[in-house]
Amino acid sequence: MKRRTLLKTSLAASVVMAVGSVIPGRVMAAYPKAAFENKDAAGALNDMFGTSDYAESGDIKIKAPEIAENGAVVPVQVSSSIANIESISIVVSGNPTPMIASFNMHGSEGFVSTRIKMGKTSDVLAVVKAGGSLHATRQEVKVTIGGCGG
Amino acid sequence: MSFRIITTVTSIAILIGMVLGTSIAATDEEIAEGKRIAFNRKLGNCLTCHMIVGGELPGNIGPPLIAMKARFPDKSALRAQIFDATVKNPQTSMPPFGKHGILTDKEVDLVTEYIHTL
Amino acid sequence: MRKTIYTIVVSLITSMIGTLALASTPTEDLKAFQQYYMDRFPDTPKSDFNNGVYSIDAAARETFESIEEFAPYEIDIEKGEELYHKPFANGGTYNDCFGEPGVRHLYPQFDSETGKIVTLESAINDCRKAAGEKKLKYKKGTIAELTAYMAYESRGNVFDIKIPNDPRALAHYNRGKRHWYSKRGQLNMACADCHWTNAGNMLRAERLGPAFGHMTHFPKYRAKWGNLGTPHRRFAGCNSQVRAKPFKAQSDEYKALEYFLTYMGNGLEANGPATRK
Amino acid sequence: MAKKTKIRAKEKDGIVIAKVLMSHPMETGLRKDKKTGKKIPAHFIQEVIAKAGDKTVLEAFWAGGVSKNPYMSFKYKGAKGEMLTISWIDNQGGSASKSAKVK
Repeated sequence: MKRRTLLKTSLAASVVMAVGSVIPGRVMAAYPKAAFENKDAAGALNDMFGTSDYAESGDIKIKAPEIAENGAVVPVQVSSSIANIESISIVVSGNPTPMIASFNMHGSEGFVSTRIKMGKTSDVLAVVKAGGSLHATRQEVKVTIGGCGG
Repeated sequence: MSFRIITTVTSIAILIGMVLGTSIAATDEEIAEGKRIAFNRKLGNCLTCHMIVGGELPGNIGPPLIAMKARFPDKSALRAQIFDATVKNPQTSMPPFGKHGILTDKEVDLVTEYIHTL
Repeated sequence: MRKTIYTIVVSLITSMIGTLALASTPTEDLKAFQQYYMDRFPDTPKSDFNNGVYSIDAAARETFESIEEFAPYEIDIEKGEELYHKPFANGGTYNDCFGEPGVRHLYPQFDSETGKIVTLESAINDCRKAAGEKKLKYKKGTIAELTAYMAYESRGNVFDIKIPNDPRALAHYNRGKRHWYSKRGQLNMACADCHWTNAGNMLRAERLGPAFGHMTHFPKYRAKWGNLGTPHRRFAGCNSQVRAKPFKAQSDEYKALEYFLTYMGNGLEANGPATRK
Repeated sequence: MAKKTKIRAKEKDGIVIAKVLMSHPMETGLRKDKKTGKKIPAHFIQEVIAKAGDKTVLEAFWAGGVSKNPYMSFKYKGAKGEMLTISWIDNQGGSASKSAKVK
């Protein structure tokens, strides 16, 4: 336990140094560690946004396979026509730590695409923060169990 | 063959502390255990090839496991098929679960009991 | 914990499966082999079989295409390009052996001097050996980065593997063919059980791919591996999955299997590297 | 191990579509080594920053749930010939930066 704490501190220090060298003059938000380590989807949203309340929105589209051939690489694309999007987050409730990625949009178009890991069949939740409130939509992705026995 | 079933079932019955009557009908526990083995990916892994009610995303290599009592009025014929399907059809894709020791004789018995209920 | 028991017994049923009896010639085999898959999947154009299972599964193809749009192996191609052109200690390069990098579609070859099968991977190590360099491991890593670049440079070229009328070449071919059709392992399954008899069927939620086109896209990046692998890495994986003892990468057995299976895909375009599940 | 990043950025009608591929193991810290049975330490990209010229156009925070050799795509208002710079840092202090011209 003690060793872990030490390790974490030294890692944090090196991260800060690395940021300083790679991204000069960076004035960005801090890494939302608690949200990414929370084992509960609502908890993670709460850590990230201070609330886990969101409005279901038809203006957010998720493109993801209905059945994932392999949970190690699941393409997920989120697009939204909502105005002034601050961030788009991807949350997988069935994963050990549901918060996967959060994109601060800095004025970019309401579109992100990435590839994520899914441990088992679960909903993919796309959360859009705009105008200070949360909007979300979800899609189930079935993760297949490999056919051949282990 | 039937002697083996009787001895195996008897020993299981003793193990789990149950009193076996003259009938060799499987207990609920045995059927549940058979189901566990049938669904387990490292053991029976039946769902890989067969549809079984209650099993998610089954394969379709083999026939759906339904109406098994009608298809196998004689339970020992079902057991023989699970034990070594190559006897009936040398080209079958079904692994010889008993003959190749994929399952123990006891496990083949339990899976047979479970499949026969479907 | 159950110990996996490797059954070495191979039950050989030569008369099994379809029209491919061992007595037929490679040309006859090829025709019957390709026709079988074209009949089975009439909606798939012949030239599309090099996309493996994605040639017959529209839903899975969407994911495949989404990943292929910017595939993880593109980084490996870049690494492979650097490796390929980096001179050896003696000043030589791979080009001295291969002439040009785009030669994926020309392998495996029968070498009439030695009577052996030369795969792209074995040719790379022969090239290194001749230059005084250390041999590379055969299943993944550097060798797959090199072949990823070479395969990429070969894209669009058509496979035309030759089986010369030489008893030694035919022996390799027949050995590979026998391997493919023979049941093996504790699960008693042949390559053909899944990829011939049951091609297109579902193994749980996984669709079994047709074998026509199995060899066009190596090295492949499997999501399961998280990196690139050579043909023999895949063969070993298949053998292990039926709980048979795998052969060694670049063993005569796997070289023969690669020779047979690549020949069966003659006429298809090289399209490696590619991603698979 | 070389840290490679590949960028493709194309402009159409004033919108740049950026596609980025990064070479990274993205270990969650939950996976066990098959041979030793020991947990593989967490090693994943935590933050990615995209800049068009000097302007930040996207900032991504990630956990180990993003796939190995991560891919991301996004769209922003931009022009041909501009530079797009992608920089990342991981939880072990590793980092990389790569620029490409918008086509």
